[in-house]
Amino acid sequence: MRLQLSPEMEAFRDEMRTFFTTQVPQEIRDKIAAHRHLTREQYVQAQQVLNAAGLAVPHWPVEWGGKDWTPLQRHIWREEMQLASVPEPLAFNASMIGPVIAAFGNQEQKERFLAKTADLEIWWCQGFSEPDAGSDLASLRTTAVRDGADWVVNGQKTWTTLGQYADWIFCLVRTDPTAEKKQRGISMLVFPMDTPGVTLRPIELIDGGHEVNEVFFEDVRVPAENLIGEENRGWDYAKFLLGNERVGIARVGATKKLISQAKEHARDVVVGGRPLSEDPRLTARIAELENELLALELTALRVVANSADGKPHPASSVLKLRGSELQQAATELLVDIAGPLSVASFADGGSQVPDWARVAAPQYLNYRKVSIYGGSNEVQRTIIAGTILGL
Amino acid sequence: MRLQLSPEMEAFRDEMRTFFTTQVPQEIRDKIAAHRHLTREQYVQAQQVLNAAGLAVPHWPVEWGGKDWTPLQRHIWREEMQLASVPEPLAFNASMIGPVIAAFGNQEQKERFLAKTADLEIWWCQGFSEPDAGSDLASLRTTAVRDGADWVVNGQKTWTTLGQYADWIFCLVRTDPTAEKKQRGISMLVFPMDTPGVTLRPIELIDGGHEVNEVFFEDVRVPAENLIGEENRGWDYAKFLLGNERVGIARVGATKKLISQAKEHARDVVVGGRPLSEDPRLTARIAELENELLALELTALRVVANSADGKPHPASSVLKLRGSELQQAATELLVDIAGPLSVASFADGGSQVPDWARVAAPQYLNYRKVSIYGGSNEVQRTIIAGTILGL
Amino acid sequence: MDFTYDSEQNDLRDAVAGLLGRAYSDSEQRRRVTAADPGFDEKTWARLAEMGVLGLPFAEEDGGMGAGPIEVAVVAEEIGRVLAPEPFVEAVVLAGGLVAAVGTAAQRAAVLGPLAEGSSVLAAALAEPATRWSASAAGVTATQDGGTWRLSGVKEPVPNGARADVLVVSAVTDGGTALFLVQGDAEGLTRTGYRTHDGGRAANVTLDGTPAELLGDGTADRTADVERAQALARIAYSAEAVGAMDTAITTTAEYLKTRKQFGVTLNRFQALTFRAADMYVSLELARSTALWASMVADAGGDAVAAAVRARLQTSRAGRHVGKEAIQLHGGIGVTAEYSIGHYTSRLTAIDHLLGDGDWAADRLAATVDSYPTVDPLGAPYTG
Amino acid sequence: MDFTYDSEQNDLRDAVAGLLGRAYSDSEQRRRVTAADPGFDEKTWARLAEMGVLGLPFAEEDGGMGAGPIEVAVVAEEIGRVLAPEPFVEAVVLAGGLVAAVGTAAQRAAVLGPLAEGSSVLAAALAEPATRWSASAAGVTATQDGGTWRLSGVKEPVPNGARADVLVVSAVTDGGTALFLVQGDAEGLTRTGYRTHDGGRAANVTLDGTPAELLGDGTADRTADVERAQALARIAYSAEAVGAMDTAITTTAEYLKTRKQFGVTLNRFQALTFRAADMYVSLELARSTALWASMVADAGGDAVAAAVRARLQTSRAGRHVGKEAIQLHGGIGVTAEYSIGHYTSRLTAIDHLLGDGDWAADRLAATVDSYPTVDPLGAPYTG
Repeated sequence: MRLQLSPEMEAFRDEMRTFFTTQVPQEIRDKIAAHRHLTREQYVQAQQVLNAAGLAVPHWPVEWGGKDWTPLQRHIWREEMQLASVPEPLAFNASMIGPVIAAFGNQEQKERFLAKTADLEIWWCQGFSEPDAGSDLASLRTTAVRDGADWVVNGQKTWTTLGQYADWIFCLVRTDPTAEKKQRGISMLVFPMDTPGVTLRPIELIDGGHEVNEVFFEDVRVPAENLIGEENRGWDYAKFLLGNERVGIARVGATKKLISQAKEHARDVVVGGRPLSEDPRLTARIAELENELLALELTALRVVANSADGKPHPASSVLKLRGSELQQAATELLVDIAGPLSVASFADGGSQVPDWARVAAPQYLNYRKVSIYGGSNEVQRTIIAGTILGL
Repeated sequence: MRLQLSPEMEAFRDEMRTFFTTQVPQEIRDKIAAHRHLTREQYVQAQQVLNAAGLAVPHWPVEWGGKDWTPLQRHIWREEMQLASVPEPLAFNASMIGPVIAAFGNQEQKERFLAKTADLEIWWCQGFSEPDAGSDLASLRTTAVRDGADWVVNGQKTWTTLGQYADWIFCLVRTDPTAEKKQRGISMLVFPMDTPGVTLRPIELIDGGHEVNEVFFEDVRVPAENLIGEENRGWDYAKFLLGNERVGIARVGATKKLISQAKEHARDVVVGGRPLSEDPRLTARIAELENELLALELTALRVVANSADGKPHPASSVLKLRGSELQQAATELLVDIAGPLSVASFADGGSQVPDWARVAAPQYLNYRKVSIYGGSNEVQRTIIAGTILGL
Repeated sequence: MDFTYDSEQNDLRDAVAGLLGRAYSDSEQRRRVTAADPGFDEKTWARLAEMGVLGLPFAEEDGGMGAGPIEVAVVAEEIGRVLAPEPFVEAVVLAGGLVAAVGTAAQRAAVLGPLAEGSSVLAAALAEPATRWSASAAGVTATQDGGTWRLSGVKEPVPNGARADVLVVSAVTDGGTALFLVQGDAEGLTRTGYRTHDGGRAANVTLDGTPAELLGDGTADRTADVERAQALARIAYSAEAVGAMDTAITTTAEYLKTRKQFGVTLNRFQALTFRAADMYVSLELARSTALWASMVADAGGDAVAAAVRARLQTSRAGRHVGKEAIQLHGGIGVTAEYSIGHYTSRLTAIDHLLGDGDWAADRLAATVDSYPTVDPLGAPYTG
Repeated sequence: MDFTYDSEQNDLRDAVAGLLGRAYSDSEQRRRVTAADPGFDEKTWARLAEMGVLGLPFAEEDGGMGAGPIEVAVVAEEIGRVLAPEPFVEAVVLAGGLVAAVGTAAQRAAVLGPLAEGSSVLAAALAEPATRWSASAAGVTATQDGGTWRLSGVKEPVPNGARADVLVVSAVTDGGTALFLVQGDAEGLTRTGYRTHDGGRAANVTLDGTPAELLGDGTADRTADVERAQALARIAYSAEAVGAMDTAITTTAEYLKTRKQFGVTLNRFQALTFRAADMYVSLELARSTALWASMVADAGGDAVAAAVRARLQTSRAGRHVGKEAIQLHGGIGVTAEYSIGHYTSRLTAIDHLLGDGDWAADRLAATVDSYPTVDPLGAPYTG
């Protein structure tokens, strides 16, 4: 057992910290820190800055731009990125379809997609969930029927995040309705969002934002070469994809940032002549939250240290479960510090309510999603009870 | 809607308060207040004082000593009893077998048992639970086979509270193993604990106390006239019995007493020169607990007001569930106020640790039972989800 | 001691439930109404006026119905049940309550009459950017220039402050905190309105030498009057929260019964149904406390103290129910197109407008050592 | 940064686990041992001495093994796993730790040697009836009479105070808090022992002009030394709590898999298995924090600060796991004849002996506004 980072890792952390805080445009980092939405251009700009320095897809195979880092290095990279309010490389590109193509795609697909995927020249979106297939993903109904050199896709996807910005979609489709196990008979297809028959409907979220969409497919013709990997093995690829980079889901750095912002703002809110930052109830609440977060970070480091083989540690579910709870607790803390000012959500010029207090409640409401998406906390408890406790 | 008690009810409350605080021996009430166990004699003495004044079984039929009180009067009677640290009439007599015999027994049984049951001349214990039939009571295995003028009972019961003091036991036994619905085929028998073939084994609880027992039956011969009500209808009587007086289970008065004691003791514990009673964290914790208890008391009053027809209100499960949680929270509060002194559980002479601090931890551990017995909190949630929410 | 409504109260509830149920029978109607200013439906407001609801708590000689806190709670609960955006608590209970408590007979007639008739919307401008749930003013000062009072300073956030025809503004005078009436078209008055996250409206109200009419006689400190009016509004908000929680739980239970996952409906998953049961427990305890607080106010007991207790219970319950309702729904729960998220949003707004749970708990904590036990049927609650 | 034990640490764990596993393979053995004074098994104590465990953290020249806080945590976790009643943390880590930190070379050799050999049991007499988790003495005073120090006052509760051969007593001198060695047979020493709820022993230790030997040179204030020794004991207790929680969860999961109700095993009830999952989450987060705290102490970082964080996490986790373990068992969980309740009892005792979760949270709260974020791999934790 050893607490300290090795000198090499210390140096690596400083290198990351310096890069993120000096090379990524301040304007973009400020917007992230202010919990405002980036424009498409800003996402692309930020990722291309990272990619130019080889920091967009370090976990990819070296020949496609990867870094062959240790899990600890990947952890440090991610945490420093979050602490510096640097937007993370688009997950659909960097963590999802990229690794899948690199692992299961053919050479032609790798050459066609990977470089552009790393550089966000192609913006990918995800076509997995369906209205009647949420946590129960394998019961998806969207079909792809072979017709000559094409697949013909019909059906509907939902919760497609930032689909309005996407160039391409990677999609789970049912290619063998007769397979007796519903996980079998699913394939993964990729195609441009402007293919005839693809229509997109925005879904407004409770905070008024437009993050997710429904995507409808009506006789969408997809060339056969856009099948990723083998026919009817899409479920395996989806599992690979979802299990990939499970460690990042704790989002410790991002929550740390939220708590440090809460401390700052608490100094500016005066109640009965005393800043909220001196209120014993609030400081105790922050202390408990901070300690829970410390425990989570240490658990993430343990998982990292024990997952050198690349396989996701079973305790990853602990990281997702607790990580989402702590993100939500931090956003709730911010709303409570804002207090009555938190109702001024959509104030603009002419309001004296500070920006952080305006976004607090919409963010709190929006963050209810983090315990639902990417495997709900109920799914995580099922995994822990089943695979770890054997219940 | 009207908040105040009517003048009659105000007078009734004063009457109860005066009686309980002046007529029940101080020594007995002090022992209850100190959370120490009463002797058998003290239980009997206290109940006979109540019974002499007609306050032991007010909810029984008038001809057998009942009072024909409104639910609100019964509520006031019980709360005042708890606030005054008066031991409640033995539940097995007053709330369980007594009402069953009064409702379903024959005239001979009523004359034989009811007066002595009210006066605790007969001390009853309960033979319901079995090692393999806890929450799933209906799967009990103890059998009674008819042999001439007798029933012959074989099997085992457990969690028999204060069985070591009991003269008689009321028992659920399986009299028709062939009944296709397991709830059918169960009958209720009563017999003396000194009947040949009855043996009792004490179960030590985690606080070192002896409250419950296992009871074994080996060819115990019970005269046929000791069958209560009809053969194979015992399950209905058990449901009647368990549903009886559901309101009392909130134990609001008892928890109020615990919290008021916690406030007293907090004044005597000095931390860093300041009494704990001035510590903002502790006062906030007490305030939250007290408000939860207020909400529970008001809910109990609502249930009382709406259950004039005598049927248990579905919200009774809320009272049991929350009531047990608040009793446990109050005992935990006392342990935390005792702090390091709470380890001195079995100190005697020669210790400077006050008595309340010695009993705090054993009581806290013992009170884990209140969310388990009398229908566990899981059973209560099942009832709420099913009968109230229709889930 | 009686927790049941009398027939008049039941009739009132049925009438209001009928009206609001028609106006907001599905959440799309509410979305349409809240999408455009003033954030509520003027027609529904007028119908509430016809029904007498907007004058409910005011004396008949002031143009009101002479009803009390219990009737107010009946209406507020129905408002919460369908998330009706009409500002009943804000305009009638709080702003109107201030005028009823402090105004002269002439002022009460002049202001409460039109309010009750629906021809004039009132808003209470008490909050200031730099204070928090305070009953006394600090950032707005009143000075007398000749015969007229003039106010300067900033009030924000002021619920429905931009729409209001008349503002009831608290300001600092030599005597302490006084209350003033400010006309919506007064000179030197700048109002910048905006949407709140729950679909309502609030505003920055900037006063710059704005002429105002002193409410009531003299400039004795009105902090206690404001405190009591806020308390009555807290009690009404508690009832509104109970109505909202009730629907949130019913909606969630209904969803669990119909939504299928893994081939079965969600109510087959015990972990979910148990959590729904815990939501029901929170609701019932909050309901009891909210009902009780309205009875305390009605009986002339210490409404301020009872309101703090109701606030604490409904705040804790509102957070519990609001979070769980979304979680048990899953993804659809965070969309604006489905109703449940709006309930969580409204519960969150109510929680922060007049003092949240921690605020209430701290108030109770300050006095907890001064009495042995709480008796809901005794002093100070029964007066 | 490495969270894995090296081979020596693994060997130590296996050896201790083997010894204690044999001694307490079922909870009846533990019940028998704790039923009679001194509340632990002298034979097992002797075997721990043979194994070197009782001298683990002490310098070799003082008769110890020269190991560190990580090895101490390894042993403490195994103690917790089977609830071994031997007072390793109390006698070795705390009492022995005080002697190792403050004692002269001669005193260290004289006291720690016999402790390590198992021939002398130490107890730390720090607690006083009127103080709470304090590092400084208040109720026991030391006065010099001729060449010898004499102590007067009361220490309670003193873990294993009646059995101890030598007591390490904190007392007030002109210089502040000093530490003294008191022999068990000293004149004017009255010890009244009793059972604690977790099966251990504690005592009232009354000193009346009792001769004592000053620990270390001079009477400079030793509060900081006591604080640090208590911190190391808190870290060890955190490891002991982790071991206890681990067994409690394993036992509970096993019970859910085998206990039948309504015709099926309890692990078919999702509401129960989800709660078991939450217990596991609490355990793993506490484990990480406890491991980290031992690494901080080992690396020469701020052990006092790290101990507070470990205490908070293990206290919250211990209560959660202790309560749920009993509830998920049902009735059998509250009996002394079954193991699980004893785990809850021990977790409760650990929680209150050296500062509970609220105590730790208040300490953290006092400084929370003085830094932006916590870096577990940075100052002050890496020294």
